[in-house]
Amino acid sequence: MFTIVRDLIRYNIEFAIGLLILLLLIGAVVLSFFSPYPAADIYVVPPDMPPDAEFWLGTTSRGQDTFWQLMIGLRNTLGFGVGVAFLSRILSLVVGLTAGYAGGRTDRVLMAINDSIMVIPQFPILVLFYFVLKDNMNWLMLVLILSALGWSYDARLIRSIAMSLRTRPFTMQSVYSGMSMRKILVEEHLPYVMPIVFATTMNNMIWSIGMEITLSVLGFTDVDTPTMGQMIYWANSHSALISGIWWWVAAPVGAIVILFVGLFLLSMSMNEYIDPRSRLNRMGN
Amino acid sequence: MQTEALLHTPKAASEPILAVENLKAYYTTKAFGIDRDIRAVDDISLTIAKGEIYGVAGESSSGKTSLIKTIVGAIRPPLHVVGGSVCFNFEGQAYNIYDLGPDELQTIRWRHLSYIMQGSMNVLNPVRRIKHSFFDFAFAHMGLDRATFWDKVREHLRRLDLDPGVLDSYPHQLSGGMRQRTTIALATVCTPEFIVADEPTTALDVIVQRDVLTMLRDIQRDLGSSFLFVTHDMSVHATVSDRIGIVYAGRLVEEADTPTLFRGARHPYTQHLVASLPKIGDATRRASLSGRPPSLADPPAGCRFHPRCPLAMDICSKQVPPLNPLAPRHRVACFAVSGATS
Amino acid sequence: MSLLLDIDHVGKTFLQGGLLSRRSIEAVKDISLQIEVERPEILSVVGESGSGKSTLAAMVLGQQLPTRGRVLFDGVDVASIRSRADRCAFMAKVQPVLQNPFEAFNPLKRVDRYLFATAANFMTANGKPTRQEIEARVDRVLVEVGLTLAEVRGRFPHELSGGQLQRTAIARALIPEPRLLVADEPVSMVDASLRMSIVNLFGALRDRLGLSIIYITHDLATAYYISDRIIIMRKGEVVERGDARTVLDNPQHPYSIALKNAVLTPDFA
Amino acid sequence: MTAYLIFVARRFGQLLLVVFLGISATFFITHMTPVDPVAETISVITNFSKADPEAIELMRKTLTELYGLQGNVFEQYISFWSRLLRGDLGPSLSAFPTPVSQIIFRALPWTVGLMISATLISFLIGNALGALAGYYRKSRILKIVSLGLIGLQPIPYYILAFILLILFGFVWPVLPIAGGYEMNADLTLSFSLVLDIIRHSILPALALVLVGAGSWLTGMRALTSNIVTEDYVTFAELGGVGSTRILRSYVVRNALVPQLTGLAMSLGAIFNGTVITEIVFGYPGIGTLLIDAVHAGDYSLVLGLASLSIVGVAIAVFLIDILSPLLDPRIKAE
Repeated sequence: MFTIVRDLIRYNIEFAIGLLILLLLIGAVVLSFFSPYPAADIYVVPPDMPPDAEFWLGTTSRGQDTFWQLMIGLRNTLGFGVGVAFLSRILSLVVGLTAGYAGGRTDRVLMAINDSIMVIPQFPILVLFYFVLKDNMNWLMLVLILSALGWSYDARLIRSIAMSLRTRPFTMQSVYSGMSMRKILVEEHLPYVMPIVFATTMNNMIWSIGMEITLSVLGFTDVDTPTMGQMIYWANSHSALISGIWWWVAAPVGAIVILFVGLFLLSMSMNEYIDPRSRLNRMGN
Repeated sequence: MQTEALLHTPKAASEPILAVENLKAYYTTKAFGIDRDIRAVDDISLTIAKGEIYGVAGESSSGKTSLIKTIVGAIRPPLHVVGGSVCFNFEGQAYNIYDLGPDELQTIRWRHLSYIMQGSMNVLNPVRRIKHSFFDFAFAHMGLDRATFWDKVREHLRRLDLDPGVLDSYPHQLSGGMRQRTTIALATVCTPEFIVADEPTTALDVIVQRDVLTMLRDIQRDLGSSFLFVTHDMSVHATVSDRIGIVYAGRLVEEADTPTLFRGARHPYTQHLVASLPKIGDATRRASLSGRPPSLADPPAGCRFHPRCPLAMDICSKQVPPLNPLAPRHRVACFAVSGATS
Repeated sequence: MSLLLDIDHVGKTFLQGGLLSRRSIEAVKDISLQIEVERPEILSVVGESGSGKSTLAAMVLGQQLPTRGRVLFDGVDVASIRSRADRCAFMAKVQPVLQNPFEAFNPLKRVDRYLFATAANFMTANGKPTRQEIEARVDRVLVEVGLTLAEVRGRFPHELSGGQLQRTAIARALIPEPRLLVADEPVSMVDASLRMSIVNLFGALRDRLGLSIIYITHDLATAYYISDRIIIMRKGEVVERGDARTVLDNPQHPYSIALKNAVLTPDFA
Repeated sequence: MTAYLIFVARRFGQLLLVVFLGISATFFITHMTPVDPVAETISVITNFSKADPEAIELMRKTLTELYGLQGNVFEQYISFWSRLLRGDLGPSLSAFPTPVSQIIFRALPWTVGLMISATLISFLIGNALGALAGYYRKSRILKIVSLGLIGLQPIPYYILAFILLILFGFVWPVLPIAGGYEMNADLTLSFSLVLDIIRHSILPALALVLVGAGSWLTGMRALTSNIVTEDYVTFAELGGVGSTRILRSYVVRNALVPQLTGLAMSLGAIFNGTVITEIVFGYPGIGTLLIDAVHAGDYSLVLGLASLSIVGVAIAVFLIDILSPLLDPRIKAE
């Protein structure tokens, strides 16, 4: 594992840049715990100050230091992505490995559900959730909802690998060695899907953070947990661009673009590492 | 002795259609900083006469597929030619494969030099009817108008006992044998002078295999083409090839006319290959070789067969035995046979 | 006379397609075949692709259930196996030998893992086996196939040759002390120089251990070389059966004759 | 042919399942929450005007009936379905008493038009560039173009649309950044109206194409470099078939089937993107309507929009799904 990472850093420039960005972001997360101001407090600094030596990224119209808002926002946004990725990975592994190995009716039922979740448009559903939950919509709730929506595509990928693993002769060797199904799935098949799991983690984070940002910008999430999207939401509601407070918008938008490029570079280099063959051609049954 | 050999194989007298000299082709992989050379074709020289069927035999990963890929100029990275030459002689004109530009190569393909791939599912484009393949492959090379072209194609198919109706089929609608026969028809429709066949019957059932081999022999008789015929199966070689070269770990270790090779092979590896063939009607015990074929990335020094060789001597692990002529049309690379002079 | 394996009028029909065009394909039609306990033998099942020979093997291994007739092993109907315990008891007596030795082991795992797992899962007659008992058994079966534990221990599949891998796979199959091996094309992917060593090993196992082997192959020559009895299959049916040498020296059925005639024999003597 | 009918039947079953699961989900999301839509609605209305308790009671009764909220959850579920099948989504609250269906169908053409044109453009551009980039691996121009498009691909629709909005709204204001047509446009069909509509759709479509093309490009490039190693391509190359012919008839032709399947599978995501982009540019489609409905607390409109999105996307997926195997003779025959 360590040597893989080392080789990737050394010989894959995309991976190296992606990793560097990720490390910077983790640095920001650590830094956020040293914020001199509580995240939700307003009018702690003079409002509408442009970036200078004291306020590196200026201050907002709400009297908050943009830099510290950004650090705390990054923490919450990243935490959100990791949470969704973790939960949805578990779901997709369980469904994908089981469907692929068991085949037959189990597979058909699981995949029918899987495909339905895959094509259902998520945004209206999320808006509906917000519409009925209103103030009950909090950070954890959104993690759970997005996890429940975000596993199907990857479950199908994992299933296609599991299906080919099932027909590999070594699976029969394991069966006739008296291994149980659980042992075969966890010890024999799981190592083959782990690279895919890592690569899809990045894609999943790109997706879930994107959704979260969109929802927060629209004000459809918990307004009390500052995230990247939240910053843009407040900036918009104070017409920051029109009143020339450009740094209030530029800081989160810039951070988001860097975050996404970093995640994407990681996912791309991992995909390349696993297998240059396409993922799509494994999906068409 | 020389006259006798000539008498048995008059083809040898005519000038060679293919001359391969000191050909070397390696796979160079640079995955994550580790450079590896896999010497798939290592210093191979051979000539093939007009109208001859030359068989190349060897086990899996002996480099025989790389050899023919290099000969027909179908190499892609990471495989690349390190040295040597491949020279064809078509209609009195010499074509050195690795001196030709892509356009020139294009013009000799199919017209003069064609190729039959392994009898796998995937040789014909799965989403188009077979007639489109015939058109794509042959129309430009034949220089005929459409009507005459299709007449020619149909006539060719009929001559090979194939229903011209196959033209309107998709590949998946044909059985494995039919698909392979169609591929062979496609490869021979331009009456090429040189045909390379790579394991053309490997995936086929025995009865179908017999038909396909008969078809290939008939084509060779009708067209007078030369064949480079590659398979691991010695009994197929016995049936088809005029002359056989045995490849072991990227090197040619013995070469002789087929009867000579089966009756009087001299290289211990060839001897073993011939002796281990089981036959119906003969249940005497067949011995097997110990050890394993060497890795081409890290082959043993000297003769690559020496770790498994019953006749291995000191020198075998130190020097590479040259491929010496033992008799006319019989070359062997073995110190135990040709003596330890280098 | 007790029967080790009793294939009793077995047929297997596959359904293809869905609701609208259900098409059935009879892969195996009414085949009967017995192997006696007292007379271990190598039984060759010969046929071309689509002859149903692999389906027959899968039914003997209990991987597929017959749609007609019964497969009895030691008097127990294979179709009656439900629980994991029954399944293990069955697998202890019937073991497979796979076609491609390079694919037979997980390339990410060490080869000995399968040997030890098999020993741990099947040597349960006197409770849980100790580490020593397991290693002793594994070493014994490896010696049986011409290897030693020292050669195999800690090795990954890519570190072993095709012949070694196939021997290791056979050794693993021997650990539960089975009565029957089902080998589906065990040498078709093995190089010629190693092929005969596997075939010879089958003969040795029959003679030394009294093991019966069902040898599924398309290769008449090795079938002639090693087997005691032979059945020749075509489109799910047995067209000819009997003593291997007798049948192949002088086949009677037109298909058997065609098959034998299609075999290429290098004859330059 | 029968194999194809079976395929269509199976996909139709999948369509029904998606619709069933999706609609049920929207129903249960809205009904399993502590929020009472009737009370919510009443509170929204009474915000503006004080009403006497009797009127409120009457309002409560009427609303309960309108929303199909009589009886227990099961009865409500049945009545929900029966009204939905009749196309009756109830009256809109914010535009009372206009039926929700009428409001939605007014917005629908905008969304469908934007989505279809943007998807077609990005699918064509992405696949064409992907095939070229996968086949001519050494071309520097192709490498740079692909890198650019691939780099844009991970950026969320909202952010990219927002960046375009800033660029073309503040930095270089050449294109309209809001609405589907000029505020006071004459809405009779004329050349200038069409031109106006196209001008207004450029930015939203551009956002969708910039994000979408990259993913088709990556998929197609990977498929192409995969197919290039297939035996039938090698064989064609050895047969002296020209490279443009190989790229078109051998490579792209074989890659299209999985790409179309991919299109069907990502329609839901594309719809999300369209809706989100509409919101940024105030485009008069489903997305803007949805946001307005949420802000207005229009319960029946939000529910109607969610249900309709699910049905609409599912039908579109079904249509693409049943078309894609027509490119593959292996499914048609047998």
